Amino acid sequence: MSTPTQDSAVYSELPAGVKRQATQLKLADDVRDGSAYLSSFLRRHVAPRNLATAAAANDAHQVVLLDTVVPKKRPSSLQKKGRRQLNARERRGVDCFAASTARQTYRTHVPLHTLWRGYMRSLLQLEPSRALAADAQHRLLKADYHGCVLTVARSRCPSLVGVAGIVLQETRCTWRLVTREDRLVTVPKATCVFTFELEGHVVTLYGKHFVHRPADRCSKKFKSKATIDL
Amino acid sequence: MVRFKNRYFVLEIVHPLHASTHRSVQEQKLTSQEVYHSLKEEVHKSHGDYGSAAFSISCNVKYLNPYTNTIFVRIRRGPHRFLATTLPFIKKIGKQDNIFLNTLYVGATVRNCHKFLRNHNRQQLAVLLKKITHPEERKKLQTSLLRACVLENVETWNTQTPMQ
Amino acid sequence: MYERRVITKSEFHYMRVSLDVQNPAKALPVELTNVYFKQAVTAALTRLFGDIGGAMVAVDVLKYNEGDRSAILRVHSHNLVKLWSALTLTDRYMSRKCAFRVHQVSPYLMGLAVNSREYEHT
Amino acid sequence: MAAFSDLNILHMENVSTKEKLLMAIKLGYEVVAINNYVENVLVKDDKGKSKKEPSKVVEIPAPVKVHLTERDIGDLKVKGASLKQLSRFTTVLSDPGQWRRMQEDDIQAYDLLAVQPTTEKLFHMACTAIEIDIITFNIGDKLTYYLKPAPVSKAIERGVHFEIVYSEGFHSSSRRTFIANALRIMHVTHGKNVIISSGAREAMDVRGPYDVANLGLLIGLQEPQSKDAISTNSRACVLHANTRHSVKSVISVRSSSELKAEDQWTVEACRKEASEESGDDSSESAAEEADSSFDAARPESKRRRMDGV
Repeated sequence: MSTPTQDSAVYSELPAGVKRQATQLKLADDVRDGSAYLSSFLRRHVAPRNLATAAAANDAHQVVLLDTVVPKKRPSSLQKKGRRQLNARERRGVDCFAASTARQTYRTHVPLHTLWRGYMRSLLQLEPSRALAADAQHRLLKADYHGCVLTVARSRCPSLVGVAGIVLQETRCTWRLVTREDRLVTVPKATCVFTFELEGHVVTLYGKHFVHRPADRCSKKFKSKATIDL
Repeated sequence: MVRFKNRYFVLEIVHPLHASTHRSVQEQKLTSQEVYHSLKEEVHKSHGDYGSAAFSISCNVKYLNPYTNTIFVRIRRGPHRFLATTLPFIKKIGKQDNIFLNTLYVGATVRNCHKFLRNHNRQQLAVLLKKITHPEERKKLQTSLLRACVLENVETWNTQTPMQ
Repeated sequence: MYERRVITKSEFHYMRVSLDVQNPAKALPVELTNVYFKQAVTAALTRLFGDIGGAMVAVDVLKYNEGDRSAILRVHSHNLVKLWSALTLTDRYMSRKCAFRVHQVSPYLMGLAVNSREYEHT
Repeated sequence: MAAFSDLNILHMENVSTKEKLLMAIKLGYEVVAINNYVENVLVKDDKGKSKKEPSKVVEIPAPVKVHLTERDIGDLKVKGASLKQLSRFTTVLSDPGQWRRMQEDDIQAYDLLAVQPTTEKLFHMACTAIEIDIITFNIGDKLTYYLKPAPVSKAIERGVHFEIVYSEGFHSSSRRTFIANALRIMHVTHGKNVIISSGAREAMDVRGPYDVANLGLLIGLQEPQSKDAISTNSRACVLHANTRHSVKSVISVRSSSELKAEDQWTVEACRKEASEESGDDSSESAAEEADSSFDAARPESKRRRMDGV
């Protein structure tokens, strides 16, 4: 508030009632001078510990936030909208495909295969003599096949027949195998029938009905289809 | 796409011997089962097992009017050729023999057949009018003919049964 | 409803047919001459397609070999299906169980000269 | 067009099935199913026996396997084909309880399962619910229910096939109803998923594959459909049976002993791994040597016919 004398043309006198109230509150002389009112106001509303900053800020005409506000956290790249998977751009950033296109040798993945064999043995409680239990077969549906030695037994594309190798990666529509000649082969699932052997059990896998992402396969409820034809 | 195409035969039983005198209705009582079986028998005689098999699954007698001796047969397109070829050879229907079946109209929809039947019956009325000499019956006939013409333009054929 | 759509526009079809009798050793009540064979064929037709239907199918027995009861039949192309199914559906002739075996069907008589299925390239 | 097949050679006590089989082979069929027809799977205890006493279980005959010598399959060998013999089980479905009985092992041991429903509701159940391959009809006499298009289209989508038995058409009494029922089936399925088979009671009842295809034309199937009725549809039916034995039509597990000689190559890669893994400590050379032999095997397997199984 500016002093009344200079621009009384702009400001008119305070009405009589307000002036009388001001004298009762013993504020008569402070009312005209804003700064006193402001410091008393600050003393009443601002917590003692940041009274100094409030006063300083007032001199420099800055905005002071009075109530305590939690600063909004900038969401990190992974927690955006609660998404669990990476989107395509992030996946390229993580470059998870690069590992499989590099020079792969069969020998380096044999331990992976033995690991997979152990995993399968425990998963299915395998005994060569006893036939595979029914529920064990269902577990086969949801098992992980990275590291398994898959062979293409039958296929619509004759050149794929006979391709065999250790599974490096399983995508929704293909298997990536590294063959014995250290060649990386991407075999489509939909047109092939795969076989592998586990302690005396030959398992035939009909690719046509296996076209799911490994993650989905665990949660997916399999419905039996009409035919297992190629 | 029309699933089944049908053919509707409007047949008239003609009694050559007693065409003129008025036969008593009870004597020549006909039921649609009787008609169906005699038709099927005839088709079997002329078209064998295959003909009667195809006929039996696709044909039914829809309407029978003993007074005007008209029969209304629905049969699916295809096997209808079997019925068409056997009609001329039919001499016996149910208990009546020494008759023959005159095909009045073959239509693809019930509606057309009904329309034809209505016009046909009205013409029969006109023919009867000439023959009847008894004054009292003549007057009754004229009133019904007049009523038929008046209703001509009112398309109410489904409520009004064809003239007796 | 049951014609056979074939590209060749030939008017006739020729069939090589033989009659298999149950135990051939036992002689038939009457020796099967071509007249009886033709009568067997027409009986089959009238049994399945009746008087009118059967009569419509005109069948000619071109050649008949009494030894193995085989014959060559000629029929109009659009009646082939009717004749062939009539032959297939017969199971009895002169109260003896029998079956018509259709070996070959072709729109040309020459086609019956050699049977590609039994041909052995020596 | 797949191999000609007749999926219904009736096995009867008095008549020798082998004779029928020989006739079928002579006529050119390459896939044959020998059909055990059991009227009733559950014994109807009409005397109202007490529940405690177990109802007498109907003895299901084991699948029939006819031993054929090389000479018998002679004329198939000439064409480079070989006879594939399957076993099939057929029963009349008169109440839903029978399906539970059919799920037991002695019936599941059969390759093909066929069922003959008697009422509308059971026909609907056979089409949509239960795991069977073929739905047959008592085609000799009048059908006791209507064939609705809804369950039929569901059955077609599920890969279940409808069977027309043509040997019923021979006896003059049942021929007319045979043709009528066949026409009715054809109208409702539009010729899809239809198999025509003999159901032969005697050796003379079997007809040649081309004759049967012509019968298909008689009842109104299209030209390719009637050819399929005796070849491709039957193959699809047999595959549908294999699907039933597999786990959710995704995986099927067999013991290694069952593997046929020519299929050994499919599991060679694993076997090589297994042997290598067990001989882990073996020197590097062993692995090298294993590699070379594997390569030798692979090109040869590449010429493996596409249809290995």
